[in-house]
Amino acid sequence: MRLYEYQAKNIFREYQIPVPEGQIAETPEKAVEIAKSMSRPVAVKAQVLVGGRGKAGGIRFANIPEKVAEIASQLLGSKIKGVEVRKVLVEEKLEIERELYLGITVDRSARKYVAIASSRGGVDIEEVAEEHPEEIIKHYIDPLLGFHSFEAREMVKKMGLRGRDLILAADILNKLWKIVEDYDAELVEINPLVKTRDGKIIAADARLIIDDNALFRHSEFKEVLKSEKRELNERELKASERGLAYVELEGDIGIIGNGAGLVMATLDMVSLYGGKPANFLDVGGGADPERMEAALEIVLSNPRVKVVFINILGGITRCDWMAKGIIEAREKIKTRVPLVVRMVGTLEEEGKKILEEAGIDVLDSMEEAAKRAVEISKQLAGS
Amino acid sequence: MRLYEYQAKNIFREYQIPVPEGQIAETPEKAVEIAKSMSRPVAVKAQVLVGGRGKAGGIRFANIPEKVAEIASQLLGSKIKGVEVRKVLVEEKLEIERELYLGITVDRSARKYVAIASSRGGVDIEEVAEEHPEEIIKHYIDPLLGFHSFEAREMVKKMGLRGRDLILAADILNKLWKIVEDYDAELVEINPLVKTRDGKIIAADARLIIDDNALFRHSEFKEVLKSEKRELNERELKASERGLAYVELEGDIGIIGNGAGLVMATLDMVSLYGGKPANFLDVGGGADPERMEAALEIVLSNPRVKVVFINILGGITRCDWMAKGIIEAREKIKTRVPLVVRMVGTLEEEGKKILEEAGIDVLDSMEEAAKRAVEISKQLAGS
Amino acid sequence: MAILVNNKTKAIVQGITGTQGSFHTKLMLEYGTKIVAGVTPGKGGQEVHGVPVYDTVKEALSEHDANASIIFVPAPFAKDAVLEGINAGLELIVVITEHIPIKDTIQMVEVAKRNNVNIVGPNTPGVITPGECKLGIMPGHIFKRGPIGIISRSGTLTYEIASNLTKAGFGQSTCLGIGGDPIIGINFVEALEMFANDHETKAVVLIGEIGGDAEEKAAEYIRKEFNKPVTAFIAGKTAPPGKRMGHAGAIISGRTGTAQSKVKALKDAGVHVVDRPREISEKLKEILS
Amino acid sequence: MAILVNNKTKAIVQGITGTQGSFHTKLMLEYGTKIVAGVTPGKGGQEVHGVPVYDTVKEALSEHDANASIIFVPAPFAKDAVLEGINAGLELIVVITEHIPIKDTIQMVEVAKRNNVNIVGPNTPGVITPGECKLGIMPGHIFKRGPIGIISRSGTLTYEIASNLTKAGFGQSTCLGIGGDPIIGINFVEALEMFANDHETKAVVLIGEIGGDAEEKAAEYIRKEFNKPVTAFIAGKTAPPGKRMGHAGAIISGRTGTAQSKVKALKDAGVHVVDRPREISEKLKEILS
Repeated sequence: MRLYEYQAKNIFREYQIPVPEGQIAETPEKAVEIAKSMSRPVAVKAQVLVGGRGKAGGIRFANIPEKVAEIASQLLGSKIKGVEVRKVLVEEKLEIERELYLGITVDRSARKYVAIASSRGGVDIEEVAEEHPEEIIKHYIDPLLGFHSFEAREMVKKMGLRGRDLILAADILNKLWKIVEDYDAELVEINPLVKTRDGKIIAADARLIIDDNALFRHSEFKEVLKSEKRELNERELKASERGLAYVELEGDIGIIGNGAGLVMATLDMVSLYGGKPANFLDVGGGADPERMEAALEIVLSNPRVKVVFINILGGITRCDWMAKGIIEAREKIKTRVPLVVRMVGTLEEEGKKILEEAGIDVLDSMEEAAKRAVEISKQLAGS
Repeated sequence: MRLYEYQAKNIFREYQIPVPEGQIAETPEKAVEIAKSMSRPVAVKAQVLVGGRGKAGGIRFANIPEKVAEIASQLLGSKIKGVEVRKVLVEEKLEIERELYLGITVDRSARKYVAIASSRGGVDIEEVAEEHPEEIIKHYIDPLLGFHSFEAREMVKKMGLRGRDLILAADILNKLWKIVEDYDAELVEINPLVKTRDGKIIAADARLIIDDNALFRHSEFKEVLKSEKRELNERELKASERGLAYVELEGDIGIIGNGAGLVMATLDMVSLYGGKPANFLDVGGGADPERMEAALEIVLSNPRVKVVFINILGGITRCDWMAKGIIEAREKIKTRVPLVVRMVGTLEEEGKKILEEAGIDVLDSMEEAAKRAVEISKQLAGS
Repeated sequence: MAILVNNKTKAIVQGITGTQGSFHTKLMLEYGTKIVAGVTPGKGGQEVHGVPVYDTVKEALSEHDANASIIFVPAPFAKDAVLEGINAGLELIVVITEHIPIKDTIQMVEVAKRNNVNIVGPNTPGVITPGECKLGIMPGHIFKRGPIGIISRSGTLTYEIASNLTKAGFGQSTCLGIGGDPIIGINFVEALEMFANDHETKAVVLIGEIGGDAEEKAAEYIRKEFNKPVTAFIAGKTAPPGKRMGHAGAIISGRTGTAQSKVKALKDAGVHVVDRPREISEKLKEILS
Repeated sequence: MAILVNNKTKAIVQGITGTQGSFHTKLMLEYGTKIVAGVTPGKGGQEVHGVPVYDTVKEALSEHDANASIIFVPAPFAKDAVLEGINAGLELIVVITEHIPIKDTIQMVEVAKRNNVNIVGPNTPGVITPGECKLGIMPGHIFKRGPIGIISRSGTLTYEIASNLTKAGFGQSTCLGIGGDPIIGINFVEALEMFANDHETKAVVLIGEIGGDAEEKAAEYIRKEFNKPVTAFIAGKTAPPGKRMGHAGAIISGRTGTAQSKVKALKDAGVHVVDRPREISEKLKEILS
């Protein structure tokens, strides 16, 4: 679960990590009010969960409250990289002397958390890693011992900080680790960490991703989750409620399968044969008829979908149950959207029989089935 | 810092460790009110920080509220093992089927925390350890890995618990470890952990000692500390404010020294020569004149003190400063209590000179000085 | 030969009394896997499909000889179950459980490493050496014994490919699902090392997917040290960046972890990367003939 | 010979810019101890009594050769300082700091053990090998080189006894304050083992106090394995039970940890336990003549 900048900064405040003074606004009026109460130049920052927000015009500055009104009106309701801006963060504008980078994330190969520091902040850290690898300081965190203050100091020292700056930045890096531990974060990042002209060290931005699998021990995020759900479309919301992994795409061929790898491969086959998938939907292992029914309902409620390709490989999953779910959903929705089903594995014969009795053709090969689905979508597009 | 039973139980509640329903009362009226609101037989338990409270009559039972009034009146204001009872805990009386023991403390030799479980609860666990060592289940906790649920289950299994009891008791043991970690506990103990006739597992008693040295990271105990200070006498309070280690004893020879071991040895020498120390007071390493002055004031404000024996071994501590402190305190208090000073080490000559000019004899040997102090105390007692 | 499991493997099932644990215990027993005991705290004394249940792993091992475990316990308790298995001295632990918090996995994988215990998973279908031992949830009948080693991050996609191979006459030495999570026990490189030392295995099929750099690391290892032929399929070529595709692992962020990057790295290492799953058996025919 | 420190010991001072750190650096230098660098985060580049100060231990060791450290940093940061010293590869760390939380000490002592690093303390006056190296806060002039090893849980009481010994003509090989806290690094038994292997040491003086069972454990070890004569003094015979006497360690609870129990255990092990500190040198005269 990704948190918005302002949510992450609220958590930073709990840990006494210095962040700019500021508040969140959902209307231009509120934005102006905040700016007035601060009576100094401010930054107005669109709250969206996409990278490169700055370059896309999502961060703008204002010296007078009138300008804040103008910027907030423009940002609120606009789209940044396709995502609607519903909130802006109005913050004091920092007088920047230096921009640094601090972050902690998971390194899959090392199977450890890794702390990363760089004296080149304020730019894409992956670019720095490619172009100036010597400017990236990494420290793999011992899974049993954790991250220690002295390790933070060693890293910050390597960034070239000294004196008070060293103490302050190391302290912040330490606190990032506490946040990772306390909140099960997958990523926590400050880019840039700003040294201001008056000598303060402040987290100008804040990125925080919480491990979805750990949310069961973080009831404090219930509200955030709810607000996140408000941003889903109808189909995504329904999938999320039913616990189905559903991602909507731009094409016209609905895809349902069991198992993430198989569904991804199904999308790939469809693309390979020149088709465009409308979605990714994984019913998961050992699904029952109701699950398949819900999956088909969700996919079919997408008006762009011209044909649905269902790819079932029965292992734990029973083909007969999947077939039942398909029939029931079709009867309920009374759809005329053609279905292409590929079904092999556990209770394959029973499943095929159910589908064939209902007039649905079943194929054995996923490649053939993909080809068929693409053909149908093209015919329908041409008609 | 030892917590009262009711304070420990409040912490247990935070961790969802089942404790009996109950509330704290400082007056018999409040006790009756609580009992009435529970409308069932209750236990009235004196809140004192001494062991063996039950045998000393500090835990009593009542079936009707009138009886509660009687018991509470008797307990409140009474002394148990010399300690005044200021609060009673009025709790539901448990229907006991079985009494167990669970605790976690520090094992000095192993240099680890140790979890302890026993199927013989409700009695002195040290007695069980001596008489039925086979009934004591110990597990040393790995300092880096911590204590795991499966280890709690293995211990509880060895206690002979099965089924739901095993799950419930292991869960409680686990939570005790969380309390140790979260609150820097030196000891947390449930004795007895009760299995009730209706199958619940409940912490009937609760003991919790917090590591004094870790209080800097537990601001939540500030209030408890304040209330603890209210129970100190005037001299103990002053010593605590000045950061002096002071323990009041029953004798008439005041003792001041620098270093815990040296002061203890000083007490021992005084006792060896037949004297009775009035206190233990350690001014600590590198004390300044003000500290010595405060120490002497505290010791002299004890009306029982007939003579004061000051034993200074100058290492980091400067003898001249100690001498100055002694002189200043004596002038301020205008005491006639005789002082016996033993002073050797850093700036010994300067210190001796200051004291001798003020008419105070200084000795070189702590044994001789102890003997002298005892002689004076005996003369004064005889006079 | 084969790797990890064989007819000497004696396993316990942790979480045996749950729906999944009980169901798959039955299927594993039917396959011929030696399941000697089950563990579910608080359920000691019961039986599941004739397998005795104990409260703790230690207790189970005091009554039965076992060297492996398969774990079905729910995610919040999975780390503890793994640590219990390690502590009791098991050599191999297969973690079927999905949705385990990453912090827990990092810790349990580290403790396993320090104790020389092999972890398969989490979020894995398990491992099977056809005809000898199935320690997992894969449908047993699609596998046949033979010279092909399979290593996969996926579940059903593996069945797809294994089933194709079996139909095409290519049996398997061992088929290992390494798990779909970002942090896992045995990874591609370690599995390749095992197959390198397994004389029975003549060729390896590697089934990868987007996210992370496990395939790139595998490519590096293959280029430098691995001498048997490798065929690979990478799923997720058409997945849009920044979206999670079911698996916790199947997410692409930025320019790293794309299917393109993985395919290129593998091809550069001499791996036969195919576009369609069914082409794997065709490629193997070329290679092994 | 001697134990732990000698003229080859090169030490850094962690927390060198604080009042205590700076003061004792001066005294140690005056004694002749080789203090090669100091560390205080954020104060790198300064000098204290001519000793260069660095921000981290690693940095100090990259510029100077050192094998030991003495720690004066405040209690909340002491664990971190010790771990930094261990991580940087030091062999001996003397922790002067008092009031370190027990949880921190347990962890730092464990990490030290796993890395074969000797910890002296916490809450110790340190260790001195007269004429060669003083890594501590004890007054140097009261010590003289000779055949007596001293091991003590106390500070000033040790000076008392050492000073008596010196005056009576008994010099010391090494005097080690093991620290007054309940959890410490090197304990009595481990210090006795070191003295057992030190040819210079002809007899050992053991200074104990109430609380814990370190003296009882020492007695057991002496009875079984230690062949040099031991003289002991135990402080706290008249301390009332359940009261803390200054040291975190000096508390008696229940029937364990009393002076009586310790005296008995030591006497049973053949140790000469005296009632008065000054009797130690008298006893040594008997023994060593």
